[in-house]
Amino acid sequence: MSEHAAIHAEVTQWLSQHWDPDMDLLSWRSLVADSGWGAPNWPSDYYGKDLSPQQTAVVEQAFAEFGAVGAAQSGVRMLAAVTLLAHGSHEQKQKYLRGILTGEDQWCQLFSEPGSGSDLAGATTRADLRGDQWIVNGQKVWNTSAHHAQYGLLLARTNWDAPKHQGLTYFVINMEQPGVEVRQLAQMNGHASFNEVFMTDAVVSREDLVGAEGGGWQCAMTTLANERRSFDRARDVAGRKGRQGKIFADLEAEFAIANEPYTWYPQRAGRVDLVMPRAKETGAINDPATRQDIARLHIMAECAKWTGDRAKAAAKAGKPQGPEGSLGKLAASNVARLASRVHTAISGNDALLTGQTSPMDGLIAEILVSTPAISIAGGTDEIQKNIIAERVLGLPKEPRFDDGPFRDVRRNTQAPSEG
Amino acid sequence: MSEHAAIHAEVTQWLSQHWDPDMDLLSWRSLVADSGWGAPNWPSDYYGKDLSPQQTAVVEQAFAEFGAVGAAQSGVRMLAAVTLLAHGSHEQKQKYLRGILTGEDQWCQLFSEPGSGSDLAGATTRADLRGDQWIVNGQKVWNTSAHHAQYGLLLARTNWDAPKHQGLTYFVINMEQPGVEVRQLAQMNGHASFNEVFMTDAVVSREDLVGAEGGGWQCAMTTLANERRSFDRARDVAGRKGRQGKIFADLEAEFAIANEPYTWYPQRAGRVDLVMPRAKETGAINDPATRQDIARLHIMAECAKWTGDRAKAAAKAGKPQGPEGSLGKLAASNVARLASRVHTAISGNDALLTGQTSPMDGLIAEILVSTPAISIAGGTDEIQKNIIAERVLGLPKEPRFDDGPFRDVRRNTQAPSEG
Amino acid sequence: MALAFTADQDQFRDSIQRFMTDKMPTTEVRRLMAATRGFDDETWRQVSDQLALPGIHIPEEFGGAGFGAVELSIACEEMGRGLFCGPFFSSAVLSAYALLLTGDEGQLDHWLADLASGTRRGCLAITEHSTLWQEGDINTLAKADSDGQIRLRGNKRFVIDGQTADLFIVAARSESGIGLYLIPDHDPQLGITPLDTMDPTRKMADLHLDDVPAIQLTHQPEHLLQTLLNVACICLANEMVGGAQQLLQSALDYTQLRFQFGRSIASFQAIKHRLADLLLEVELARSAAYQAAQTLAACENLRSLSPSQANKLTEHASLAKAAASETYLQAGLETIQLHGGIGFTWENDTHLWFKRAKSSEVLFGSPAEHRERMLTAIEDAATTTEDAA
Amino acid sequence: MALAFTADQDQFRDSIQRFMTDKMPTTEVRRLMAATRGFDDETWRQVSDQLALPGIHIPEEFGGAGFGAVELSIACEEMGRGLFCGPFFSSAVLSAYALLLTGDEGQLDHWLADLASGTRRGCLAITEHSTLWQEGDINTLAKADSDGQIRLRGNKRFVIDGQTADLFIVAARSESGIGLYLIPDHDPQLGITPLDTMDPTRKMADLHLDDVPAIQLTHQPEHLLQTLLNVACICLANEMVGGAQQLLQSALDYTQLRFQFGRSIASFQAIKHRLADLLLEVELARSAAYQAAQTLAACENLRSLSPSQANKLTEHASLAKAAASETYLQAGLETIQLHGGIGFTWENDTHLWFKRAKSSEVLFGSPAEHRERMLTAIEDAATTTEDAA
Repeated sequence: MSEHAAIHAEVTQWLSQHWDPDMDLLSWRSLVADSGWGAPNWPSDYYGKDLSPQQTAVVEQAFAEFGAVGAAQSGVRMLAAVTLLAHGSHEQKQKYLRGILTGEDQWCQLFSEPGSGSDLAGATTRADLRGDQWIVNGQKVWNTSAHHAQYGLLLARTNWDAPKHQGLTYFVINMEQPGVEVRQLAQMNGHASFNEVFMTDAVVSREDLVGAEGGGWQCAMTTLANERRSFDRARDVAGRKGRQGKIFADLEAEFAIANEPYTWYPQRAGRVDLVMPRAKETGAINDPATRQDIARLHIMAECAKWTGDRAKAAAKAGKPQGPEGSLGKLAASNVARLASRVHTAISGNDALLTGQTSPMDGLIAEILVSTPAISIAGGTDEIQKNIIAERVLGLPKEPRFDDGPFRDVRRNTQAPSEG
Repeated sequence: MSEHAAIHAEVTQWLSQHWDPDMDLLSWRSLVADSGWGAPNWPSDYYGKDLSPQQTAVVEQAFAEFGAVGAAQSGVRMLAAVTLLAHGSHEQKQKYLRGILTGEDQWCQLFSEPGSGSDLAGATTRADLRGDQWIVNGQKVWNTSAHHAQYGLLLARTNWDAPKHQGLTYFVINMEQPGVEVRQLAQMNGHASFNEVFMTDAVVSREDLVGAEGGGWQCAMTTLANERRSFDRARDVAGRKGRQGKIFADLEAEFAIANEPYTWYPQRAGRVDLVMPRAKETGAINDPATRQDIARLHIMAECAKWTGDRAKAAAKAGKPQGPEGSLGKLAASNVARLASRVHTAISGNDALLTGQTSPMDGLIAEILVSTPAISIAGGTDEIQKNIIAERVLGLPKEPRFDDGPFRDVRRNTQAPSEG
Repeated sequence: MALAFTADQDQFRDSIQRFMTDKMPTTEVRRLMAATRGFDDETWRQVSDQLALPGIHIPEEFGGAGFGAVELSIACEEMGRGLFCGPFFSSAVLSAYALLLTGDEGQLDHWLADLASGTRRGCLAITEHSTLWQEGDINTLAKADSDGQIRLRGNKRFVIDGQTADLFIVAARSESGIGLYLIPDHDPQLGITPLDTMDPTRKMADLHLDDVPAIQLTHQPEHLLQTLLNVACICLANEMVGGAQQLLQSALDYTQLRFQFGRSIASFQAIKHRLADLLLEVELARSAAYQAAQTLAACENLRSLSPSQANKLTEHASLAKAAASETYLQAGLETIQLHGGIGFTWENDTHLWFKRAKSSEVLFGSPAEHRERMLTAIEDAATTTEDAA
Repeated sequence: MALAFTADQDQFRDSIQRFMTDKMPTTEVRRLMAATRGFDDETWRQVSDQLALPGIHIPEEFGGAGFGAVELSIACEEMGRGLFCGPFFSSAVLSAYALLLTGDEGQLDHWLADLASGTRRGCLAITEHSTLWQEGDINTLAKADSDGQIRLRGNKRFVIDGQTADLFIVAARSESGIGLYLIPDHDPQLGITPLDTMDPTRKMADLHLDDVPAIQLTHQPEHLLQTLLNVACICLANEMVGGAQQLLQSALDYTQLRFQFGRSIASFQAIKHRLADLLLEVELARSAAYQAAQTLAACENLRSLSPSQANKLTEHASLAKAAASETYLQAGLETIQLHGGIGFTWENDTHLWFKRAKSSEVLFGSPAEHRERMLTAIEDAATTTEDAA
């Protein structure tokens, strides 16, 4: 019997011995974590089994077929694990990885700042070594789920004389301390998906410095490189909804919390799916001018979808990635912007309504006040176009004005004064 | 009797003594030039009468009322005169100004080069002093009426170690010499409004250096500053068409030649005036989607017109110029681009036809192949937007990469090798 | 037609700007938009007494300042720039013009003076389904009951400031056609439902009229509803241009202040060019709004417009409405985008203008509807001149 | 549906690219477009014999290579990229599909093989007034004369390569409805008027049929003209995408080569962003063209399409035509603009593609017409599925 079949059998055997949907989620995941089946691709010293990605896929397959819940993986947790496994010390791995797999600990990312959005490496949150402790001062922003996180992945400046990328250091910070204040950040569409985090003489022990002092940028790159993947995981979890047993109830509760910041994302994308139904409902489908706009939107949305399909097909056929792979985000911005226009044309005055008498319970209005976010969040259209122009088309890079010692780089003033 | 009335009387008196519509144009203009009434605002040493602009307006008024033809002024001639009056030597003024007023001499402008279009100061046509002569080598382009000009206003580089603006010198070059070859430059719309001028060891005498060596940029600025005004003159001439007498026949002939390069300019601007008639003629006016485009065009064109009116009204009321004064060219590009689309939508397949069966004798097709020029000629939209952003909105200038010695500035390779 | 303002008009504008800066900072806008009432009585009193704005365009004989449509449009532009929260547009623009068009001497003496002084706040109720105020869309009925009292029955939608007005002017149908009717005050038969909209800076309400006693306004001039719509569009267009200008200014300020990669983001050419494009948009829309105001000002008697006057007024009103709507929305989108993440937050002020842009876009008809309306007016003008020839 | 090409298809594309680079440089394009005939017999022979392109999609039993719509669309794309001058589109695409749709065994044996081998060059004459090939637009009549010979009478417009074809397929009306008729060769009754157009790289002619004897093509499948229009639009869309790609490439090459102010103009951010936008445009249109070709390839029998197949084919054909038209035009305008003055000259090659873009934009219907046609197809699909349910 093949090696994969053997692994599949071993996992299934283990599950049949231990799986009990009436356990609470935490106890079950503790079992899973300690068994090594929760992250089989991790090293055996750290809750793993040194398995290859292919073998790991077999394990996940076995869990899925058995209908059993795996380790906690969704969200920033995974980013923390991947980064710690790549750059963390032995002690850090021992201290943090288990709580990640069991789901006991929530993590958040503390990278972006009011003064450094597109320019992440321009962070001015400072960490100064006083005796055995790093003292952190500064403000971070766009921190999803920071309001119920135990730990934060912190990017802070420890050297103001080095060039911007070399002066940053990566820390694990305990969010539950007096020096750390988390405030929810309300958006123009009424939701609050993000937080601001204010650090005033917050304390980080020397042991929680990840990687090398001044090596923070490399660690941050590892974190960001895995961002997309982690959200795919979140969807997997969603796939398991609706099953019976306490464990699934716990799982749904966990997922509901994890997903809460994202409920308006479909509206942010423009809800192209609602255009034809609304057009028929309102009769706008009979207006020739509106029909042209509806058609334009349909064309743009279909072309964007097919462009993504081409990228997938090329990857599947083992071809080198063409430009089609880098255009999705920009296309999505254009689609959402046009969709917002079309929904406005279709609903007219009613598009403004948010109360009981409003169409689709205010959903249309939510589209209009949410679409402006899609061309900003996760990299503005401007940054996307720079990337496409420079990396895909190979055009010259922007001239640099921020090399040399960071303390001499012109920047926004809302950052704390330099030491 | 007021001073202005006196001038008016004096001019009218002079005209009643000398004016004869059956004279040939040249003889008449020679009379006018020598009388000083041809350019009364010029110094009395040089065919003028030292009159003020207001007084000069009275003279022109008197000529107009009398129905008499004035001195030759249209086109590049006037630019030459203004530049020579401002920067030329006594000998140059004596030598060239009369031929300008009589119309004996045609002039052309030799500024732009294949390698320096938007970047005029990047000219690489070189002039080297050999004994008493400047030897000129290089290529110029976009030279209107160079193919029948006696003299050229030449901008050439005489110093390759100075920064780009300081290494240029301004010359008068005799176009009728073996070293100068003029080729007409055909456009994508079939017209040929411009020339290329190739100079191979062309000769310019030391006396024909205008202003100071290395002072060419200032002279060129004087020339360009007067460009618009000269074309207004051209229109004045047009106003006098259709009168009887040899002199008017000569005048019309002269104007026909002068105007020949510009016959397609109305099509370049999109012929908004033809949109409604064509839409009714074709029935496109009944198509709701096309109506939206026609309306969009009407709105854009009216707004552009009114924006110009606001600028004029503000100037008339003696108010400081607002942004409305700097937007006309950019607006005209947008109008022409949209007009071309609308004409295409209105005429459909027929828009392509250029033969006998074509709508309006190929005029519609000419619009489609001419509008692309309007956002390029006389300063591209990109340059316009830089100017608006930097001078009107006060935004930061582009970082410079072309200061320092010109020989070290990166540039196009089609330029002749440096000395 | 003079497209430059006089020194007096410039001074008038400055005085409003000073007032807005002083009395209507966004802190105040946020306070008022959060309240159901939506405006501050003291501020309204000052607008009425110090600036005399509600009567700026109303003849002196009826207690106004006796200026014209140009001065009114200046006021609208500055209120749009500062997001003025108050019943100016509903009362001074819509209701006052409705009375001017339809009231007889007595009615003007009685009611218009109150609007001019700001002591009463009128609202205008016309829209039922279509937003272009077509006569065929008016199904509210005006009937005299047994004792000769006229009563109104029907429903009106999107009535600006309907929830706080104390004078209601309603379009209704009777045997003699479409006319305007005045409800002098609140009435048990008058149901008022405030609307929740995405733009809390402009309050709107639905009206339910259940045999509400009303006074018929005497005159029913030709083109009544279309002339009112033209006035509404012209004043709104000027308000929108003010808002677009404010957005452009804040985009210019922020991009020059904001440093990324060691340089202000306003130094990036792509952003410079987009700001240049936006300036062009705003100046073009401004020209349309100013021209439309001039065209309105040139109509010496709105009650009897010549066919060519009526067509030109409609052409320019719809042109200005369409142009200003597209520009204001574009300015809103660009300004949010150029602010980046912060521009999408509630604490940043940009969304206040963006939402006003969205609500203005669809109010009184969409840009597409007004492009069509404009073109029809142009065609009508052509045919009438042909008939004349 | 696989949106990636096989290794064979990539090789096939390379071979055409090599041929075009070798045989169709712009010097040759300029030579041929200046001649009335518009193509070179030797080059056409090589396209037919070496590459076997005219029969690429024709079943082997009729002398073709037996490949499908995807291979055909690859050929169209590469010919669009290189501005191929020759009767490929008129003969191999339009005429061959016309025969495939309507010919009986004998007719296919007789005529299709000649088109596959390139020994005959067919043209397709359908358009009279509307460009969307509506049956109601066909007024050319097919009547049998006294001795039973069918004769065609009417006028056809914008017939691609009509002046050089030696086989004419004409849509005409008879008692039995709209069918296709074949004129095997030139005929004194057949008047051919070459058209002067702004795009000399694609020759077109008007036909005047004055009782021209013709052969009736046997079959009249449902959706005949609409299916032909769909094929035409899908192949043209792929041709346009090839042209747009060529324009984008030349814009990229030129802006990186061109130095102003001491830097390549491709280093200016405003230009970088516009090139990024143009890349997006081109890739989106490419996806539409490729998808439409896949949809065509998925129709196993074009003579009997299910309602859902017919609707999907129409939806994707019109979608691709509209998307590619807008993109090709945009690419032409941007590429001229980014070349500056030189881009407007005759000696610069950009205008060759720009003019092809303009002529392709209106050929077989405008983008607006195809957006409407696409939406109608979507609605029809919805209703038919509802009926099914």
